[in-house]
Formats: sequence, structure tokens, C-alpha cells
Amino acid sequence: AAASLKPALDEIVALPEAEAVAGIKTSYAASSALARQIEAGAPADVFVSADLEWMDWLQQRGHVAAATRFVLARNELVLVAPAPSTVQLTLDRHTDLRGALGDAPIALAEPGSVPAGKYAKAAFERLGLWPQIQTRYVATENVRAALALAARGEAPLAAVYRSDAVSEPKVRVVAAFPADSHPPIVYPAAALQQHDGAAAQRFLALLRSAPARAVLQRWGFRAAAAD
Amino acid sequence: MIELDVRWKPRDFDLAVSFASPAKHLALFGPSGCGKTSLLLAVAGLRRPDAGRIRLGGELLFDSAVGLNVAAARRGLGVVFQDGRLFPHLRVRDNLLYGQYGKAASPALGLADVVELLGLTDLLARWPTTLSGGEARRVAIGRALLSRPRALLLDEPLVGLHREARSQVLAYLRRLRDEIALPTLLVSHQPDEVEALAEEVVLLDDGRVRRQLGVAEFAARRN
Amino acid sequence: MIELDVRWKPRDFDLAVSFASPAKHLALFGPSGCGKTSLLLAVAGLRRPDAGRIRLGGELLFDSAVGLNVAAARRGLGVVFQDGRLFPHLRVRDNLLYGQYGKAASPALGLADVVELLGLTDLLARWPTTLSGGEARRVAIGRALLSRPRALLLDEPLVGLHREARSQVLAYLRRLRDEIALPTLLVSHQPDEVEALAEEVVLLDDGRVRRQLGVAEFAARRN
Amino acid sequence: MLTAAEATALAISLKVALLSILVALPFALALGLALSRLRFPGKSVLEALLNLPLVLPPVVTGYALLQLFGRHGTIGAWLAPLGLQFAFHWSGAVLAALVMSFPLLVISVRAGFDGVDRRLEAAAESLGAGAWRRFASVTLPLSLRSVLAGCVLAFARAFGEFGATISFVGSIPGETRTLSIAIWELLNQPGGEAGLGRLVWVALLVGIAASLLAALLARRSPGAEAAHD
Amino acid sequence: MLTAAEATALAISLKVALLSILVALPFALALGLALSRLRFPGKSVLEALLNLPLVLPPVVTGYALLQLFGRHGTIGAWLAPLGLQFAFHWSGAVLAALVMSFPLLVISVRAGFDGVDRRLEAAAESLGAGAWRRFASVTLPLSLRSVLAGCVLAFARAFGEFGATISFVGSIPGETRTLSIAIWELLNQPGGEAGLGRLVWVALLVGIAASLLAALLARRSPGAEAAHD
Ligand SMILES: Nc1ncnc2c1ncn2[C@@H]1O[C@H](COP(=O)(O)OP(=O)(O)OP(=O)(O)O)[C@@H](O)[C@H]1O
Ligand SMILES: Nc1ncnc2c1ncn2[C@@H]1O[C@H](COP(=O)(O)OP(=O)(O)OP(=O)(O)O)[C@@H](O)[C@H]1O
Ligand SMILES: [Mg+2]
Ligand SMILES: [Mg+2]
Repeated sequence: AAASLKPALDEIVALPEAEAVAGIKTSYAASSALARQIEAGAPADVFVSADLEWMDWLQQRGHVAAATRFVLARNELVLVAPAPSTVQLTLDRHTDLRGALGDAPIALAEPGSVPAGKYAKAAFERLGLWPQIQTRYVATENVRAALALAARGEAPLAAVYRSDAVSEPKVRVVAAFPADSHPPIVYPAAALQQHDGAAAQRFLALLRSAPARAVLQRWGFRAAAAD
Repeated sequence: MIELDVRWKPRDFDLAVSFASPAKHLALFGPSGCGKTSLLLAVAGLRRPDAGRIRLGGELLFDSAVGLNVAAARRGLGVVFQDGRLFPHLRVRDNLLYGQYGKAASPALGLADVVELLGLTDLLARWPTTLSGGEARRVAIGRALLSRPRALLLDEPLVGLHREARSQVLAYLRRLRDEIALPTLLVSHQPDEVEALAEEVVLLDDGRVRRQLGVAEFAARRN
Repeated sequence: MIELDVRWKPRDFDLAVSFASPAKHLALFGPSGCGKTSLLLAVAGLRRPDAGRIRLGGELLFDSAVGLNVAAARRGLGVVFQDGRLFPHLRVRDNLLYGQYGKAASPALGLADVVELLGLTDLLARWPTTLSGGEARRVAIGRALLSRPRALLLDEPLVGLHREARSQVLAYLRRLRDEIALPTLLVSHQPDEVEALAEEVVLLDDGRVRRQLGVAEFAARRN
Repeated sequence: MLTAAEATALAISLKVALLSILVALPFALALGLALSRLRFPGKSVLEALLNLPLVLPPVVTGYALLQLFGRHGTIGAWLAPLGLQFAFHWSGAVLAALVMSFPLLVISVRAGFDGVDRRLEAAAESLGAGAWRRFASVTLPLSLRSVLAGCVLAFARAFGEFGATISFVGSIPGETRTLSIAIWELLNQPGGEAGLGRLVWVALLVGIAASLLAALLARRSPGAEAAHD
Repeated sequence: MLTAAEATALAISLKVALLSILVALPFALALGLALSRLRFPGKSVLEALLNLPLVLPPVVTGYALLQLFGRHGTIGAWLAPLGLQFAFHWSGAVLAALVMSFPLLVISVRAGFDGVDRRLEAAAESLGAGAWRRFASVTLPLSLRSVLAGCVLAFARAFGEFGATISFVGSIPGETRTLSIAIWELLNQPGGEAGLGRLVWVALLVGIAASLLAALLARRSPGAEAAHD
């Protein structure tokens, strides 16, 4: 599963309900790495991706049991600042990001390839703010690293998921991106072809269960199993 | 006993030596840089001549014409190198025994005898770097003897030895020569060593054979 | 000229030597392993005694009592090592000139003279590993001479040299001794070298001084 | 103290690092010797290829391993029928660690062999030692310090390997989740920094142990030290 | 051919790797000499500390650098008023590359110094050479091969550095976005592997150039090679 889901999924796997699904093994890494591993024949039964792109990529290659695919969770993109910071912003096309940044850059997950960065870039572009920061951002390896830069006060602003922001007391959510400013942030899950279908189904059922949804919610995700 | 025709031509030097000798005990004699060590190393199989033939005791060791070059390890020659070459990572005892590995026992040359005759008894547990010049020299001689060689190649073996030690080792080598008839190729600058150990002498100069003469004649010319 | 009181006690050996000599040219003579090299290295500042004093030409070089130990680099002594020690990464010429770095010119010992007298002219551009034993020895002597030393420490300097070269170098060293009065500490196993170069001889045995005698008496006892 | 999961991760890391060195060492010695003693066409290209895992970001190496040793990979497809499978298996972590640390081992070993006095090898030859014995009894002991230095470097690198491992075999607890991956996961987790210090200490201790062991082994043969007065 | 962005990334990588070696080398030589020649308490701990960047996943090193040299870091807060700033600056990438490659340099250099015949240093001393000259004219040239081997390793490692760099200074196009980061970005994108081959070739060529240069430099002093018959 995508690394950003680790705390929540670890908890779900430890739920009493998970005992029915014996022998669960989890592997967390970047979605890209996981997708490539599956493509190369890794013996996995279920894939939970941090974005649609990699799930689609696998599906096009025939690795995904399409019927089992569903959206496990949703997330929101927010702008955070270091906790002591006093910036006030609302995100619209008039926002003065440069003024808020001063001479420091804004932290984003790598906007070309890391999901959180791709969403952030899309949102800034939609809002017409991208030109302001085009040369003023620092790209990080994943969204947690962007969060860390804000938490340590290195970057005055960072674009991260709400699920990350709520768990970090050293940052303050300054503003939420309008939901329509970027593609929906979803975590699709699906069983994979050619593997132990029954076990995969049991695990997917577990992910859909009410206790699992509660866990996801507690970690700042919006559970979306009902979709 | 030895038949040799060697050409070796690195930059700045030209070695072209050819001789044959029936003598079991031969010495190479000549000024510094005339090619003695090069020749000895060629016989040992450690310096490959550009061309030529080397035959020792009836066995052909090297022949560039037919591409033959017996590996040094299979020539069975005990070499005392001019520059010592003890194994620094082995104690004296292990240096002495290095050449015995995998070889049949030789009653004529046992460790105890050699060690005693070369005065190495107290040095067996020492590391080579702690040896004095003369001590290291004696260990090198012992190592060559104990490798059960079919012949000895001695490159200035007695250098750095003091009077008594020198005459003692010389007497020992002479005894070996007489008792077990170990063929010897000796390089030395000391005429008395040549006279004590060799039957025939090849005089070299600047990479060429100057003369080849019996040891009696060699001694006579010296005086 | 030299005043020496040295104790050095590694495992297996015990050096306790004490003597003084007014002679400018002194030789150490004794069997293999008696401590000659150790003593010479102590004078050079390269082997630190456990205790003692070393005074050379009026200058105190080492005194354990007051914690004095003049660094070898500042003793200004030209050493010919028993084990050669040419710098393998420098050509012969650069080996010869190594000791001249940052020192004033000495008319008595110029490169051209030394090179010619030691027969090194053709070797200047060579790497040390390609030298024959005798050639390397002569380079080592030249290197020590050219470092403009206040005194020479020679550890078996003529080993590996053939007749003519040997007598030539010996004559040269003798001339230096007479003309520029370069003090010398000589270690040698060859009585004729001792007689040619030293005024006084210290006989060592097993780490102790056996006798100290003039060179005439040394020669007389030999015959 | 460590939690059970952390202890498992440590055990996996140690197993992976030790095994990768054990497997790599014979090859590194052979290759180091060849690079030191032979001249052959394409030698610099071979050396550069060796260094490739250093020059590239580890993810790329992981990806390349996936292409080669995945089930459908060029080599993996051949191995699968034999029951040999690296993907998602701890042996894949060994492979990744091996590839990443191999250049360190080879280059150190080679520098050691370069420094051995060939005249001593010639002396051994004259005493009847064939190529094998010469190598084992002269060349190797005389380059021991460089070989050990290479082992320490390679062990440390293998122990700390992260990027290629997670790209190649992912992070499966009890199987491929090494200490490095555990540390990385901590760092990517809310509040994870708290547990970080402890794991960094563990890594430091492992590093100390490796250095000490190498120093101890080097000291076993005092004669092989550089000569001095 | 490379795109402009790729060429920039390559230039940054080269600049970072070269500078990090240039800065690291004097320290590595000094430290290698101290480790080789001196005995002091805590020596093994120092050696292990040196290896720490190898034993830990690079991200941790990146974070540690951030803690120390970030704007509000322990050291960074002191440097900031002096106008010295590593965070988000290419000099921070140099620092990250330096820290990651330093152990490779020190350990190789030290193994080289260990192998130098001390009797030659003594001979130099007897010829009047003080400590500096002895080091520069004897010790260093005689361990040149090991030093160069260390430089090649360290350069390759610095050139390929990814994890610590991106954690410490992030990826800022034209400033800190190195070739490794560019390659990683490609691999993170579906279909990105198409452009990968070209950049891997570039890295391979850089590796070849480094190996060749080292071999060339080593050949300049044939006498320093191990003695042979
Ligand atoms: N690799 C080499 N390249 C060039 N010249 C060499 C090489 N090796 C030896 N020589 C030269 O070949 C000549 C013969 O050397 P060799 O060592 O055989 O002399 P030698 O007769 O043993 O002298 P010595 O009595 O001084 O030891 C010398 O002039 C030497 O300088
Ligand atoms: N580091 C050491 N540890 C133990 N013993 C040593 C050490 N160095 C030298 N010795 C011993 O000290 C003694 C004196 O050595 P030294 O080299 O001074 O002898 P020497 O008189 O020069 O002999 P030679 O004429 O054989 O060169 C020898 O017995 C030697 O084995
Ligand atoms: Mg010779
Ligand atoms: Mg001596």
C-alpha cells in the first residue's frame, strides 16, 4: 500500500476483525515503486494506491481485477504554516503567496511525479497562482517531507494532505484548497489478477468494514467505502 | 649441466648471453649491472627472456622457439634473492617452512639441522621486520634450502654476514655441495666464495659473456 | 667527537652501549645481530632508545634525562641504510636530489661530481625498481652525500659492489674524509673498509661494547 | 529496548548485510585481482559499470533489478521454474544490498592488491607455490587491511541500504523490512521522530561493532603491517 | 541529446560532486592520517561515527543535516547572520554529498596510508624532510592509488547522491535539482522509464570518465607501482 496510508492500515490490520483474514502481509512504499513491483510479477494480492494514475497504469496492463476496484479513502489538500506563524490566507485567485513567503520557498511534494505535488500544482494552476511560485518552490520526495519542512520552520508554507496536517502539532492549517481546484484525491484499492482471490476478497471486505472506516477517519482520511 | 642462451633487452640494457657448462656448480662473476641477477631470475623462471633457451640438468625449462616456459613454481629451484624477500606477514618459522608445503620429506635437509647450522634457533618466533640484516639473510638461505630444491640459485647469499657466520654458512653450503651434490648457480662479488663453492666460473660484462673458466684458473688469475 | 650512552630493550634483545670517542671517523664492528644498526639508527634519530644520551660533534642530540630528542630531520646526518630505501616513486635523479631541498649549495659535493664518481650518469632517468643491487647501493650513497650532511652514517655502504666499483667508491669516501673532513660513523663487516675509513673502532658483541681500539691496533690484531 | 518488530527488522538487516558480503566477497576478490593484474580491452568500461550503482540514484538500481530479476524479468523468468525467486523475498534484499555495496568492496580490494609487492609473490612462486597458494598465502594476507576496509564499507552500505531495497522488494515485515526501512517508515509517520533516536543508536552500535571487528582481525597479523624501524 | 533541464541537472550534479570532493579531500587526508598513525581513546567510536551515513538510510542523514544546518538548526542559526545558508541552496547539496561520500574517502585513504613503508618515511626524515614534506613527497605519492580509488568512490557516490540531498535541500530546478533527482522523478511517473535510458547513459559516461581520469593519474608515477621483477 502507499506509504502515506501506513499508520491507518497498520491499525486496521491489528483490528480484532482482521483475525478472520489470516496472514496479512503489508508492504509500504511509494505507489510508483509498488506498481512497478506488481508489474514485474510481485506476488501481491491487493494494491492500495495513493492516486488514480498508478492504479490505472496497472489496470491497463491487465494486472487489476477491475470488478474489485473501489475507492478506499479520500483526502483533502491544505496549506499549512509553522505553528508559530501568524499568516492569514484564503486561497483564491487574489492570494498573495509571494508576500506570505518572503524570501523563502513553499514546500511541495515533487509536482511532476509525487501525487500530493501533482494535486497541489493542479490546484495552484487552476487558481492562477502557479506563476507566483513557479520559481519559488522546493520539491520534496514525498508529502511527509514537505510537511516536515513546514514543521521545522524551514518553509513558511507547505501544501499537504489534511490527514498529515492533523497529525502534526508543529503546523497550523492556514487554508484548505477548494475541492474543485484539483482532481479528486482518492486512494483506490483493488485485488490483483492471478492471485489468491478469496484472501484478497476477505481483505478488501475488511477494508470496507465499519471499524476500518472509523480508523481511517481518525487518521484524517474521509472514508469512502460506500462509493 | 646447464645450457643457456638468453636475450633480454629492456630500455638501456642489452643482455645476450649464451654458454653451456657440464659443471654442477657454476658461478656468475662480473661488475655491478652486468646482468647476473637478470640471468639468475631467468633460470628461476621469474624474468622471462625475450628469446632463447634454458636447459638445466637435462630438463628444458624455457624455449622461446617452441613457446615452452615451465612455470617457476614447477622448476623446483631454491632461490636466495639478492633483495631478501622474506614474507613480512609470516614469522621466521613459517618463512622457513613455506617451501615445504605439499612436498615429500627430505632427510638431508631437516628444519632442526638447518636452523641450528644457520644460528636461527632463537629467532623462530620473530617477525622478519625485527631481524637484523645478517639474520634476515640467514633466514632467506634457510628458506631456500628447506624448499627441497633440485638446485640452488644463490644471489650474493653471504652479503651482510660477519666473519664467523660467513665461514660457517660457507662451510655448510660446501658440505651440502659435497654430500648431497645439490647443483648450484652462484652470483657473488667475493672471489673466495666463488672458489669455495663453484667448479666453473662465467665472467660477465655488460650483458655479454667475457670468459668461461675453471675455478682453478679463476683463482690463479686472481693472484 | 661522539659520546654515546644508549639502552634499548625490545623483546629478545638487550642493547646497553656506552662509549665516548674523540675520533672523527669511527667504525662499529661486530657479529650479526650485535646491535650495530640499532645504534646507528639511534644516532640518526630514527630509533628512540629507552634511555641514554647521545652527543655528536659537541651537540646533544638525545638525552632521556631531560627529555631531549632532536628530530631526525634536524640532525643533518646523511644515512646510508643497510636496507637501501630508495624512494620507489622518484627517479634516480630525484632520489639523489631529495636531501638538497631548501638547503644552501655546497661546492664540495655537487650533483655532477657525485654522479660521475659513483658511475650513475646513465641511470639518472631510471626508476629505482629497475636498478641492479650494486647500482641501487651507489644511488643510496649518492643520496646521503648530496644531502649536505654534517656527518655520514654508513651501514655497510659497499655491500653488493664489485671490485673496481668498490675500491673506487672507497677511495672517494676516503678523499671526502681527508678533504672536507666529513665525520663518519661506519658499520661494516669488511676489515679493509674499516681500516680505510675509520680512525677508531668499537667492537660490539650481543648488545655490549667489547673493546674500543685505534685502527692500527685493529689492523694488527687482524693479521 | 527494541520492540519485537524493531528487533526483527534489525535481525533482517544483519542477515542481509552479512549474507551479501559473504556472497560478494569471492566475486569481489576475483574481480579485484583481475582488475589489478590483468590488462584487457574494455577494462575501464567494466570499472565504470561496476560503479554504476554508485552513480545512479538507488531507485534506478532497484528498478533495474526488478526488470532483471522480477518474475517476468530477463533473468528472473529463468530462475522462477527452479524455485528461485527474489521478488518480495528476503533474498531479494540480499541481492539489492549486494549490488549496492559491491563497488565499494571491489575498489578497496583492488587497491589492496595493487599495493602488494610482486617480488614477494615471485619468491612464493620460486618456493613452489602455485597461483592459488600464492594468492591465499601471500597476496591476500598482504592486502588484508584493504580487504577489511572494503568489507567494513560494504557491510555498512549493505546494512544501511534503503532505496534499491524498497524499490525492488518493498517492505514486508518479517521478510524484507530492514532496519533502514523501519527507520524510514518512522520518519514518515506522525510523531515517528520520537522512536528515531533509539534506532539510530542501534545503527551506530552496529557500525562500531563492524569497525572493531575489522580492527581486531587486522591486528591478528602484526607482521603484515607496513615495515618500520 | 539532453533537454535544457536535463543539462542543467547534469551540470549541478557535476558541480556538487566535484566541489564536495575538493572540500572533503583535505579533511579526509588529515583524518585518514590520524586514524592510520595515531592511537587515541575513542578511535573506534570515531571510525563508527564516520560510517554512520553509510549505516543509516540517507533520509535520516538528510533530516539530521536539516536539524543542524537548517535555518533554525543548531548550527544553521549561527551561520545565517553571516550570510551562510545551506537550506534550499546548492551549497546544501554539496554538504549532503560530502557527508554521504566522506566515509568512502576516509576509509580508502586510511588503508593507503596504512600500507606505506614507514622506513621510507624515516629515510626522508634523515634527509631533512619535516612532517609536511614527508607527507607530501613520500606518504601521499606512495598511497596515491588508494587515494585515487577513494576519490573515484566518493565522486561516484556524491554524483549519485539522492536521499540525503532531497531530504535536506529538496529539489529546486536550477539550484538543487541534480541528475539523480531528475532520474528519480522520471521513474516516479507512469511511462517515465522511456526517458530513463538516456540519463542512465549520461551517468555511465560520467562514471567512465571518472575511472579513466583516476587510471590516468595513477599511471603518471609508474615507479610508485608495487615493485616487481
Ligand atoms: N626493468 C628494467 N628496465 C631497465 N633496465 C633494467 C631493468 N632491470 C634491470 N635493468 C638493468 O639491467 C642491468 C642488469 O641488471 P642486473 O640486476 O641483472 O645486474 P647485476 O649483474 O645483478 O648487478 P649487481 O651486481 O649490481 O646486482 C642493470 O644495468 C640494470 O640497471
Ligand atoms: N623491533 C625489534 N624487536 C625485537 N628485536 C629486534 C628488533 N629490532 C632488532 N632486533 C634485534 O636486535 C638485535 C640487533 O639488531 P641490529 O639490526 O642492530 O643488528 P646488527 O648489529 O645491525 O646486525 P647485522 O650485522 O646482522 O645487520 C638483533 O638480534 C635483532 O634481531
Ligand atoms: Mg644483482
Ligand atoms: Mg645491521
